[in-house]
Amino acid sequence: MLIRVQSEVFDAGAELNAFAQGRHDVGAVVSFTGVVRDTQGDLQEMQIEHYPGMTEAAISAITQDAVTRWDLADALVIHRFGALKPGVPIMMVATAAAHRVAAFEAADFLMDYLKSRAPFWKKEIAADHATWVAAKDADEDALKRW
Amino acid sequence: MLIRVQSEVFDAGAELNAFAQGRHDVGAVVSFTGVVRDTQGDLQEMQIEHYPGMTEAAISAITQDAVTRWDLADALVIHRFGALKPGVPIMMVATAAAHRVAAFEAADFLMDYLKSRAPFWKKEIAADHATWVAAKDADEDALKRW
Amino acid sequence: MMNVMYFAWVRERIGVPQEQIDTQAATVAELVQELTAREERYAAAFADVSALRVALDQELSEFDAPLAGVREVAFFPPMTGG
Amino acid sequence: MMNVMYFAWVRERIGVPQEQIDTQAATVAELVQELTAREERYAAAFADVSALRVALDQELSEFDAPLAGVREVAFFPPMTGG
Repeated sequence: MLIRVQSEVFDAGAELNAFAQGRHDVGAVVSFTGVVRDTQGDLQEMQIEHYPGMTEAAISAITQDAVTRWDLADALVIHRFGALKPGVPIMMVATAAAHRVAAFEAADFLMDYLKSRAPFWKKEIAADHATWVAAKDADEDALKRW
Repeated sequence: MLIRVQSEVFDAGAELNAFAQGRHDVGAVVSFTGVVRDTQGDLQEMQIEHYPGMTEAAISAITQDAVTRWDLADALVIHRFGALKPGVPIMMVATAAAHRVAAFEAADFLMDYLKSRAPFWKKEIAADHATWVAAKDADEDALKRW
Repeated sequence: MMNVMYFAWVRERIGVPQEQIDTQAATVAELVQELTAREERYAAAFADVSALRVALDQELSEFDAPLAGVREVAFFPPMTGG
Repeated sequence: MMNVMYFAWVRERIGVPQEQIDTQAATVAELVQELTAREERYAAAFADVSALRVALDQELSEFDAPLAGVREVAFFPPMTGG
């Protein structure tokens, strides 16, 4: 289980390879990469605030839960904070399991929980406005699936 | 949409990065990597047979279906054939979409369909036996989800 | 003349990956009957067609499908890709 | 003395990321009332507590939770990570 909360850029492909390599007991690796999306074409940057200490504790608890529930061989979570440019990765999750159903479900679960239970807040900075991203009811509802 | 059927090794991380880079309209990238798993600890290699021509046509049809149905920005499928050693990637799928639900569902759908509708057959070669991998009822049942 | 292909254990039982077959069979099922009657290795491969799949000109099809106009028939077990 | 932290727009409205507060409040709700009565910027931040979340010693909690033994309280809007 590897959890990193950092301001530095990360290389999703290199992280995926390091995570997946040398495992003979694993048949399925799923990754999710969240990318800064420029919906309106005017985004200058995305500022990500977090709650140091609580962030790591919350991510660890959620990830440990996923590993136990889906009997994962391993799980990875990387989440950035600070000012991010459009098109760069915000965060990634990876899961490794014997079979594909467990790897998919666990990654999906991790994303749902990280989205609404890990203490991060996003603010979009454009030329003429700065807006805190609002949580969606759909994101809270998604937790009821699990 | 990128589809490759090949005997050569591929680098899942490099493929993921090439697939994800430079997209400002995409917020979510999901990847699945299928790895040769050595369940009993005696696997020498996995031989993958395929039906040239039909393979590419079937994968293209399934992928096009996923792109349309989930309004994907892009999709990637790479599948190897030939003799593969334990621990190496057999195939990968990647999906890029505005939001995570579409990216996850489309990747999950692609895997279910590729597993049961793309003409590949796996044979496990161990020291004392060579066994064609049998299709599972669960894999056929999984198609009913979509 | 029709190109008939075999994959995986069907190929191993019949002993060749493909062959040209001169047939008047109207359906896949008739072609299977014809081959089964021919030699033991075909009978062994086609003993349980419920365990087999068939593709006509590279599209998955059914055993009661007509063969008129078809150039390539392929027999194989359920796929196990991914 | 209690360490009280604010994040995202709660932080912006109150104007500081954290502060030490000397309080006898028995619950989170009482602390919110106390702060709201203090100054307009707190009243603005806590106008609608249904739009807020609270963590006690870095664990998500509820507004009716007791503050006995708690060293750190954090107020923030619903999280938007991922």
